[in-house]
Amino acid sequence: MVVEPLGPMFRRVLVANRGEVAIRIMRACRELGIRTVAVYSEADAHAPHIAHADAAVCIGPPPSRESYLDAQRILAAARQTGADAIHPGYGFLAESPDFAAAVRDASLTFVGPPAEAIAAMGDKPAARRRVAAAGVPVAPAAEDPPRDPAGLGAAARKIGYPVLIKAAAGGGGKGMRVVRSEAELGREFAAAAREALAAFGDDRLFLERYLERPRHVEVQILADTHGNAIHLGERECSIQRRHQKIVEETPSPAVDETLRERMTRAALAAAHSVGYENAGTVEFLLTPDKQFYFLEMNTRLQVEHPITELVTGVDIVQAQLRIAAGEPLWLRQEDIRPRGHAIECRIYAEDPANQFLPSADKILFLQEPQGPGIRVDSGIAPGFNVPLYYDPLLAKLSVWGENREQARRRLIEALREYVVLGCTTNIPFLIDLLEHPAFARGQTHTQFIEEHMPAWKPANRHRLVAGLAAALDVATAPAQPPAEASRRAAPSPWRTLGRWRLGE
Amino acid sequence: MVVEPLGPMFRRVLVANRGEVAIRIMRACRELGIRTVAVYSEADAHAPHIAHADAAVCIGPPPSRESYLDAQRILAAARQTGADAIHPGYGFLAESPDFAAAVRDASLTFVGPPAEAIAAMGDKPAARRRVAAAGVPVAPAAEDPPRDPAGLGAAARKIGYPVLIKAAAGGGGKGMRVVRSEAELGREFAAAAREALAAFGDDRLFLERYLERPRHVEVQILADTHGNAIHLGERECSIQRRHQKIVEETPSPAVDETLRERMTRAALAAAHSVGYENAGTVEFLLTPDKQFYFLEMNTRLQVEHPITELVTGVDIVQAQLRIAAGEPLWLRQEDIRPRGHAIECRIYAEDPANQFLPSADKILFLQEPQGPGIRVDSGIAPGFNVPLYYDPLLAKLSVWGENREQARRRLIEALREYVVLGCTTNIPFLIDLLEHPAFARGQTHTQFIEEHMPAWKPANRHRLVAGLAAALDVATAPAQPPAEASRRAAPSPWRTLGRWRLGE
Amino acid sequence: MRIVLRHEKSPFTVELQKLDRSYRAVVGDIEHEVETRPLGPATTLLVVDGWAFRVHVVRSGSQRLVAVGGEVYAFVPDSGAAEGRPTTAAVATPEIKAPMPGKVLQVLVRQGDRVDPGDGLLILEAMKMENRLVAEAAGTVAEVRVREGDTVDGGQVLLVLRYD
Amino acid sequence: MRIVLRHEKSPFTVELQKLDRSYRAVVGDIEHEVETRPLGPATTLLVVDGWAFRVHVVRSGSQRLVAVGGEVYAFVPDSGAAEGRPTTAAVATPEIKAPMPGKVLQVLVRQGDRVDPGDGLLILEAMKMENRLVAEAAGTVAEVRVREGDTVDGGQVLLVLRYD
Repeated sequence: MVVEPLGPMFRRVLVANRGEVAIRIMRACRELGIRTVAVYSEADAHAPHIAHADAAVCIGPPPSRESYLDAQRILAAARQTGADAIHPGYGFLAESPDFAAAVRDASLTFVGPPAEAIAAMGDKPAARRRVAAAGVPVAPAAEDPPRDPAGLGAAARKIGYPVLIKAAAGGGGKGMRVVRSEAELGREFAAAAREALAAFGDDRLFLERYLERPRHVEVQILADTHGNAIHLGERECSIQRRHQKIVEETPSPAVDETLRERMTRAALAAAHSVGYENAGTVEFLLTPDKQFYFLEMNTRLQVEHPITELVTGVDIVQAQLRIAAGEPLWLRQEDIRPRGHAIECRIYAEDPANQFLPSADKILFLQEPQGPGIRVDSGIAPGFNVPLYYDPLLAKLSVWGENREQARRRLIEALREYVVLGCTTNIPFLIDLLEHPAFARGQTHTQFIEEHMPAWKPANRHRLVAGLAAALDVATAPAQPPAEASRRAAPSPWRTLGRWRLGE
Repeated sequence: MVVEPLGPMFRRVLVANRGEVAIRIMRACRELGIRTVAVYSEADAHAPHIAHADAAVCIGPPPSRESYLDAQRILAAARQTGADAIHPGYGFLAESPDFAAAVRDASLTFVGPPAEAIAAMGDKPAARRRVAAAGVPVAPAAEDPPRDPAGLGAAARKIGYPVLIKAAAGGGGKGMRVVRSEAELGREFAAAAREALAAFGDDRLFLERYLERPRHVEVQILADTHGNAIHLGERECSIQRRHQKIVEETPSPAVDETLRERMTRAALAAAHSVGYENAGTVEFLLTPDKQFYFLEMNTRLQVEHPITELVTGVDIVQAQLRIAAGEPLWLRQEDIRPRGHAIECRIYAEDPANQFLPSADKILFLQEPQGPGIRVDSGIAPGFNVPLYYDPLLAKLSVWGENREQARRRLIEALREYVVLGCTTNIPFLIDLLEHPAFARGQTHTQFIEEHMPAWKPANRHRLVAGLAAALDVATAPAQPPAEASRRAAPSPWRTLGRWRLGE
Repeated sequence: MRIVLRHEKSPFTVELQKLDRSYRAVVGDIEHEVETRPLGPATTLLVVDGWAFRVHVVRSGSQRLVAVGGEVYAFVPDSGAAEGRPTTAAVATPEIKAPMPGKVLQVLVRQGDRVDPGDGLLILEAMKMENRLVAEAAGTVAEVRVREGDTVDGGQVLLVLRYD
Repeated sequence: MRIVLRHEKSPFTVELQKLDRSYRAVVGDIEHEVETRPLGPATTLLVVDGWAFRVHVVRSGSQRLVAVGGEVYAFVPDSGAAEGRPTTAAVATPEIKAPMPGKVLQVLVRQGDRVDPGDGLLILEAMKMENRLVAEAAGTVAEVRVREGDTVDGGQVLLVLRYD
């Protein structure tokens, strides 16, 4: 029996995050014999993640800008507790090149890629040109095309129809138009330019190939600090709502060995083009005719990393720590032999029957599923008041199965066992989504929810049983303690306010 | 994407068991779309397993003989609920050939091997001769050897020293002696014969090779009803106390590819010799010099099956159901590619600091570990009063790791996260066991606990922190509700009574 | 005892009667046998017509939050129809409709039979339960429109009664 | 406030003083800063000298069952030495011993220094905590037997005081 040497390792890691990912990183540290430091905002003074660390430091008031996004406070907490490395998790400061550089300048280790690689991938147009130069497919596009009909027509033909017209200065759909033939091109272009001018004071436009019903497929990369890199296969994350991933799986039902070979090679080339180190994810859009185009690279741990861990057996967070500590990659590409199928779904504090408005309430009762093939990464606990200030991700439920169908059925049964009372979640929506025949057949794409589940309402299959339970509760214990009696009646601020969510 | 056909499957399965294994079987049924029926004794009227089924039938008073061991009541429950198959779990009626036959005679399917195979392996001396005839190594032995010095000496020499002398009629250590050389043989044999006569009224003796510090290594078998059989590798279960397994792992640190090849071939031959079908386990003792000897075959689902599931990816309970439904084996031997390392430990309601006396109390607070690589199969819930009547197994904690050391560390951390208050458990003992250097080095054998952890007492490493917590609780809320005030002060019946445990 | 609750906008009315070891619960015009057994904090085993459900109930203000089978319901006691107080009696309709899609397991009456309030009319299997439809008032069976084994839609007329 | 508990056969005595946001707790002759924060039912974050522990406490009769780090303790309030009531004052011993094995982080006094009750003498790192040893009575430092960085055994004499 050989005990694997662990190499030079950190003594104490500060986890600059909250919720499930902070706990997941702390578990990885403990298993490697590393002590951990939690940071928390005043809104998280009773949050579960602080109880998983060996020390906890309050870094400011509830708004992220004054706490989890405040690099100086986080660095001060690291100095105060003697941490020698910082793991940023995902979201917050994870993709800030300034933060990564500040950590390095403070003589601490940033558990992630070099600041330069984060910066290179953070400038999206520059990253696009850079990976294209490295031979990675990018969707055909034209920046500020000629305005004369002949020049414009030629540019559009070169891109190929349908073409999407976007405002160069824009965002939020303003000035965006899909053009399916040259006959419409001139008129739509002129209308888009007028709309862009009105909205942004800038009428420059951008043409790119419009992809219909693409799949979102991404490749997980691991690169060490010695020039070695491998991939851990792909994940499909097509099930999204407003660019928010909801269900992820691996392998993708649409990717065969040949396509996998091409996509993973492209992903490694993209990572190499920016001198990437540590764990990262290269995202692509995949069309029904198996063309794929670079979308962006996420230069950090990905929310959906557990499904890759389930099929490959590689602990990605432990790998991040070992790579950051300077250990040469201990795995070769041929050691990675994915097995079976894994699916993750994200448990959000939101009301799927009511425009997915965030719900931020107290967890009155919690029972998480368990058993064969089931993994829960949870950031909540009974009694926890889910704060309004942060991403509404409560937990991730991931399952492994011998094949996709076993995994899908297991996930549905696990969701039926999942009980969260007090805070509304998307669990009933997820069950219906996973039971949808198109999902069962693997026919997934980024418009799946709009197409198959518009205006979802709960089926209320168990209304009779639930009503009987409520009636018996009223009948057997009608006396009502006044505590919290009026709390839930208060209007939700979410009808008028937006809320920041993790950008992925 | 191909959805695997599931073959002809049961409509409704009655699970003739309780606790974690009943819940585990019900999960497997649900994932296959099969409805389930729970049975329970009056002591289990509030037990968690009944809430995992679609219907539940009370089958009698608390004593097992009048409930879980009463075949007629179980068959009546199956008829009453329209079940078409019965899964016996482990323990109780799982290895009763009469029960298996009665299930078959009632035109129901027994999810397990044929009654004849159970009977053949249940008669231990006959099974020993039978597997020996099939070429499976058995420990050298002599039944009722000659009593004259020359004949006895020859018999002992043929077996090889050290020799164990046992009363043929015996049990419980009476008349058992270890003889290490021929000089002691005559005297010890005569003394053992006198002791046996006094104890059992029968002075016939039995000689067999005494194995020093053997490992317990067993092989998991899957055989279908069409003559196909495969193995799922070995498990090592050397960590035992009074023949009760406590920690199991796979692969065995002592088994290399050559030995695995020999042991698994022997296991398949043993199974074949009795026409075995369904899942089963062939147990061996393995000596430090890599000799192995047949111990017995367990003709049922094994408690420790989860670790095999974790490294092979095969769901053994789903496989049992599919095999029982007549499906030909869908896996070939070459499809079984174990990966990584898995360790299970059993969470018992017992006091390891007090002679491992069973504790049967109410679960006042429960928090089970979760996260990457962690699987909990639990049979308890908050508020559950652990009954006195049955095996004290509360739950099984199993972990998977990329290698043995990662699995071991993960298991220790998971045990540190495991909280059971109200009912004393062996969790602190398990942590110390897993942290023992001899365990870390894989130097395990069946006398491990007697040798390395005699008279274990808790180290009380956190006495200061726990005391501060208790003091603050007293200081901030000294008022004490009188409820349950005297319950724990009552003397435990276990100081005088024994308790039945699962025989493995 | 009559319990009137609201779930979202619609009422849920149960007539509860405590029997020896269980409850007789009439919802709509269907009678159920309900057994309830506490399993732990906020956790109850509910056995409805022989089928077991693990149900979790917590209170939040006057609300009862109920989780079952992956779904969550918020029921509020109806203040306009408090417990024990009779509400305006619903007019018994002569057409007995299937309250949900299902399969007719057994027809308990024939055309011309006399029925009294609470008499069983038909057993419908739906949602893995056997639902016993009962007469709400005394009368005669005017018409039986289904046969045993028929699959029926929710809302489909099964029988027609003529009330006295 | 003095809290006297028993764990198994041995007493556990804490002198608790509520400060602004935390407690000052003296156990044996070591002073700790303790912060407590409820996290949920039966779940508390206890921060002892800057180190965080997730602790679970439930009551069972007069017992406090406490789980921390995989261990479980049953503490019972000592009826002979109830809360708030002063017990027989322990005689202050001149030899200051290490209450557990650890490492000397800092020696706060030198030979000949005057000390008053509660004055810090030495900081010992043990069990991932910094433990501040304090004087129990007024006196003079007679002898310092350890240096910063020394590893010491439990029970080893660290300093000797001469009480007034």
